[in-house]
Amino acid sequence: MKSRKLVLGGLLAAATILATVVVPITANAAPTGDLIFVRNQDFASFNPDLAQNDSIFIQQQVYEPLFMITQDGKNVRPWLAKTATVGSDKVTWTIKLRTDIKFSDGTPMTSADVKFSLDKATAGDGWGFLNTAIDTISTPTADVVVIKTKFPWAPLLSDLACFSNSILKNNYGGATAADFFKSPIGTGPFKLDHWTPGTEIKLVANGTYWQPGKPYLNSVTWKYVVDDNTREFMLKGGQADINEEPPASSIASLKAAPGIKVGLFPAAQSRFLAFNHKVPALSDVNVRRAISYAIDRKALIKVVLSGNGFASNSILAPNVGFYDAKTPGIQYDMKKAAKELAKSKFKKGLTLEFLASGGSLEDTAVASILQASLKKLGITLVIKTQEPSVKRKTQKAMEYQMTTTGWTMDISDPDELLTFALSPEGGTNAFYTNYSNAKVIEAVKKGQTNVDPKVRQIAYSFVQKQVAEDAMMGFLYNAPYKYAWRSNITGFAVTPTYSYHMEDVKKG
Amino acid sequence: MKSLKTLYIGAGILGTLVLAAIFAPLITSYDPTEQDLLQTLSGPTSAHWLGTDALGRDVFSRLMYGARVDLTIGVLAVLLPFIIGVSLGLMTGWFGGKFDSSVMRVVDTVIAFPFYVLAIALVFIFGPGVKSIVVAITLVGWVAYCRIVRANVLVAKELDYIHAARLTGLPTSRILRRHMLPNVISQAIVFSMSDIVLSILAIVSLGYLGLGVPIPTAEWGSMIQEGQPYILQQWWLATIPGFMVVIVGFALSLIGDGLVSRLER
Amino acid sequence: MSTPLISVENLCVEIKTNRGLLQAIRGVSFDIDSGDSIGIVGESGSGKSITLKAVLGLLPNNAHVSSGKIYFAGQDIAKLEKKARRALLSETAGMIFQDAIAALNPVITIGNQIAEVPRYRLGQSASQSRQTALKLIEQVGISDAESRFDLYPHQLSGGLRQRVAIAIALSASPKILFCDEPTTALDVTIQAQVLRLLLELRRNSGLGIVFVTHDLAVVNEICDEIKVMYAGRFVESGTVDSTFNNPTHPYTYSLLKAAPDPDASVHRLFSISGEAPNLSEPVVGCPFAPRCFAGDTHCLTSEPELLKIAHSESACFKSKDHDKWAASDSKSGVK
Amino acid sequence: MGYLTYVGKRLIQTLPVLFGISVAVFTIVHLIPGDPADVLLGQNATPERVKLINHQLGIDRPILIQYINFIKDLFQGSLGTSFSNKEPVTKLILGRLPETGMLLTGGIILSILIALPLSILAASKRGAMRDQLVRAIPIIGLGMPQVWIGVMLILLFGLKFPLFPVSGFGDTFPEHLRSIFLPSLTIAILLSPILIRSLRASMLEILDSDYILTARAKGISQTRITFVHVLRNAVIASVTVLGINVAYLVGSMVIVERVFVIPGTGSLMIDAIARRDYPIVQGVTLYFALVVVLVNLLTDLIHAALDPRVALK
Repeated sequence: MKSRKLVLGGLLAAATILATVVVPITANAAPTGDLIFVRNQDFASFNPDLAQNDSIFIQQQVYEPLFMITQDGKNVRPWLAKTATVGSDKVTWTIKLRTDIKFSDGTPMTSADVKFSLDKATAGDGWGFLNTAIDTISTPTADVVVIKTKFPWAPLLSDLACFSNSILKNNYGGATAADFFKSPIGTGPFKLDHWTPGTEIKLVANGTYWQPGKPYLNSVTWKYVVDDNTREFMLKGGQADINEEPPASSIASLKAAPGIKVGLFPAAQSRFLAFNHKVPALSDVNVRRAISYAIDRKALIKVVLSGNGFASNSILAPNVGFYDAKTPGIQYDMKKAAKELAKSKFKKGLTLEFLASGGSLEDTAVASILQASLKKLGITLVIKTQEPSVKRKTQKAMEYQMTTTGWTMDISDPDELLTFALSPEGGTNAFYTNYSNAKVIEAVKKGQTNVDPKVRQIAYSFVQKQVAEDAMMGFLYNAPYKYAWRSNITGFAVTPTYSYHMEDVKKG
Repeated sequence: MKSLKTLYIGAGILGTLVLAAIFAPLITSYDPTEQDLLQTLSGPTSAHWLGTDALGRDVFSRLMYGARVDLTIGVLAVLLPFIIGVSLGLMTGWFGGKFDSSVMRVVDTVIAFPFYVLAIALVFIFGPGVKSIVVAITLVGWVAYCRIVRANVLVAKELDYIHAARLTGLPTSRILRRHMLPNVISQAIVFSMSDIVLSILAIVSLGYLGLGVPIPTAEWGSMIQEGQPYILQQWWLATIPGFMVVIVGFALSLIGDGLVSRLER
Repeated sequence: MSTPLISVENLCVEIKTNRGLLQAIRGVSFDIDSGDSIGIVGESGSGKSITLKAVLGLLPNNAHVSSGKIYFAGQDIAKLEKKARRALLSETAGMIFQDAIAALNPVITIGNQIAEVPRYRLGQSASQSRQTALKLIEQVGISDAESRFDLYPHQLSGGLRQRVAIAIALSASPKILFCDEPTTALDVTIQAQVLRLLLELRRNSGLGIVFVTHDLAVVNEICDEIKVMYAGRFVESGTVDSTFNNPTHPYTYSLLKAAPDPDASVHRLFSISGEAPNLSEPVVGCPFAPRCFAGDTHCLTSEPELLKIAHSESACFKSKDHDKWAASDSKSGVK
Repeated sequence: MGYLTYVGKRLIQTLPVLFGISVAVFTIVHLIPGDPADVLLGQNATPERVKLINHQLGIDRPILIQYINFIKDLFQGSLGTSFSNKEPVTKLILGRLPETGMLLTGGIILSILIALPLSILAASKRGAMRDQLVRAIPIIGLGMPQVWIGVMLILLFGLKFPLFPVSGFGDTFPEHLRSIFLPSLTIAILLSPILIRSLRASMLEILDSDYILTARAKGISQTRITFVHVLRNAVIASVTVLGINVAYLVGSMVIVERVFVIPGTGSLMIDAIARRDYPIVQGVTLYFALVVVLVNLLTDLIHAALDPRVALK
């Protein structure tokens, strides 16, 4: 018992020292330079509860959470909070806050703001599920918050590091929710300047930011530019500084282009080939394994990612906490595929249907490559295309046989995906595959409620091995986050859970 | 004599395309959907005359087989609207009154309705593919013909030869068919020629929305759509199918002009 | 006699049609001076209106003057390019057409169309050209000029439209007016008014008139000289009185007989059998021979020249016994 | 009949059209599959969370009630608020009018500037080499995909000879003009062939008519004949053709908007359809309908103004 506390304490102690180091001793240079981001997503809202990729990055420059994910994406470090200690009952967490934090309107952040934000997040329809374990939040003093969980809950700190648990002003600073989200007040390095839906959103430096000397930039503007070619022109023409998600096919030429730097950041993101286990043929593990063996992942990576990515061997991406590199993920091997098929009841003349989303290069590639290789096994693959939203609905209604799906981790803790994808609590019938394996579900539960990392690693390694062997889904590949920027930009980095810190970026 | 020449040149070009489409298996040894993943995005080589696309499929054979889909869609998506539009145009122009104004209100509604929303609804009902594209274009396409023919009928109605035909007591249907139609149909024919090209291009915009012809069918519209991401490096992937559409457009415009001058003579 | 304003010598015109090259005019000559009034008569297709267009350079793209001379103020302008010839002639010659509604621009007011030449060619100011136009409107006998100025062609009657066309032709104060069957499309009463207008213009301002028609009665009323045209050539030319009373060419004679004579009581109307020859094949012999009552084998082999006979000219081998034709008719009971 | 009464009558006539469209788009949008909540929740969408959000958005109520509320809001001049960014739809549409308006007018003006001289050139000598060229070259514009044309223009005039901005709409009016030139040119390359074909055909017809003979007999200058006599009549027939195509264009400018990053109503609609953002789809559809009706009305008014023979009945 004691040893566990020591270990956790040690971890946090190290983190605190790290936090102090983080504060750079640079002169209080005034922020300079206006940075232009171009991306193919349009900002939607400052409401953390329903935020998706289109809005998360921008919210993270305005609001900040108590803890922050580390650059390697494996764990968290204190941010607005100084320390967090869990009591012997393993359910009472005492969190001490930094006292030098101010909101962008100059008012100091206190425990009341933290309680309001976390209670609101837990009640949210969108991301509220992350805080299901939280029971009560109390604020004994202005700089201390005590969280009681319903049962021992290891991923708490990772959950608190999620953008959905960012700290806003207590009861929206007196305004209504709608008005607050039109002109948000956070503790982040930037604050809202103006927003033109469908065109751009501009943030300017927050003068009262608690990290002295930061942000280095005067303003950051995100422009909504759907056409890949146009984004490239804007980057090369100097009308943009950073290009988010250039197409994989242009990476090679961008690397060669003068004055342009390319960043391929490791991503806690994976793509899967989902099987619907309700379909008789796909309920047979040998058929699933045969199909998984028949996926030519190298060719897929070449066509879809122009070589920028690697075949995945586990349901977890490499840079997620408790990822086990030794997981025996099935790789491309037609001989083994034939052997597996031979063991199944469906030797010859099997017909399966692949559901593709219209206009998606990935689906076109997966469908065509799979169709060709399954033909060699005597399996005919029929391709059915649907408009993207229609395809998602068909997939969720489990009216598909095989289709592509994927996941991006929002927190460093694997529990978010494993619960969603494997346990009945996730409410998705195991990622809409109808797969269920009692031992796996039990292991997920164990990993969730045990604070000791060693115990969690054993549980999660078992989960990964079993799911791979059961070929619940065909693991396709892990692709990096792709960014290209002009060479006078420094300090830009993206974490595996798809977030970045604009306060560290400089425009030379 | 002049118009005959243009008609023959146009028909010649279109004829070669149709023949190439029909005899595609003889012209190219590749199956349009056969992939060669070692040879993706290669430029024109001796093996692949026009190179290969992102999935290593032979571009030349996809062009030939694509012609089948596009020419059928182009013709089908124009034939029905032409017939519906011209007959409605004739009747609304000739009878006028309540019938005319109600049809015109329907015309305004159809023109004003965004094509994309209609297309999605149809794709949901019929499922993606050639059928729903043709139906979507038909539901919208007849409107242009109706307006063109109606405008001509309104003008022609006042001319003497129509008054004369009326006096002879001929049944209206005969007057419309024998006297009115040949004189008002020329602009509709000219428009139908460019309309065929517009129908083929509609597939490209539907592809943009994920409603195009389903993969992996070879079809010019989807080839343009699939070629777009590579427009900077492998520019020919999107350009060559576009060029084929231009050739079809050029041939059809020659035929259109030839027909019109034959009709007016 | 001073040289005539316009004199045409041996004019030939070819037209490219999809049935080959058509010899529409095969050597036509005539002179016209201010004050003169010539009628050109013939069946449709004889080339009479093409002659006018050829002289004024208004031939369509597929037709051109193949040979012959057109003297204007003593200088041959036949070889001049159409546009240049038009610019030269437009100061002295105007033209009016049969279908007035088609000859007027439907989207411009009649006042502006009349004022167009004074304003844009004679350089008059807007108000000056408006006054000129108003005066011209009155001159061609259209009442209430001020309110009619801003009307459009489709708002006027046939007769008024023809008067506007005349006003337009007069706007350049020409000395000669070429008329291409201007009254054919009008009913008789309106026709008489327009003809009276032309006569007044000739009398008051010495306007020369070249009047193309198939209606002999109109020529009789308005012209001094007459030229009968058949198959692209003049077959008879002379004063109206002599030709009407004493035709020297069988075609003219038949035309006069065919013209309905209101006061004579006639049981059956005489009509000339057969039709005009197709001018795309070369002409052998006298073109009128197949339909001629006085012709013989000689007429079939060579084409007669236009020669003086009595006090007019005629292109017929049998023209010298023209006075016997009337007698043989009375014998055969046909008047 | 005076202009005002005619315009009034026509506008009243459009009410049933707008009503018909509102019913049509409302039913279609609610019938096609794909939940807005599913899009809002993204990868976290579980069936029961989708139900919660649908309830929050009020789209789980029967369609008829939703339609009645929609009409009630409409009469108060509001088209509802967007599901995704909670902005009032009217503000979103109005925000994009300057861009769409300028792009459309730019496209029309450029296509007229291209079509007029070329068709005059072609009609001046029927069948000549220039006539063939003028008829053949624009077909390339009709055939080639808009994206290709747009990208080529950017490469040529945006990067190689940086005369025009590569993207965006700029802030000041002169910047607007510079930035909409290339996209308008792309639209014109698609629109002008249709205009040329119609203008050339009517010009050839007019050149054969008698009133051109009269004009020539008058000896007035060739330019005046071409512009006053030939063109004024030729334009009449082409106005209707232009009208039909402009109405079609309003809805289909999305590709040009995307390539040149001009936030127009076209891309607003396409984004909304993909996100199943019902209020925006309905609002923009009604906006399209209104624009198309106004364009048709304007075409008829111009047609009547140009051609005195046509009475406004």
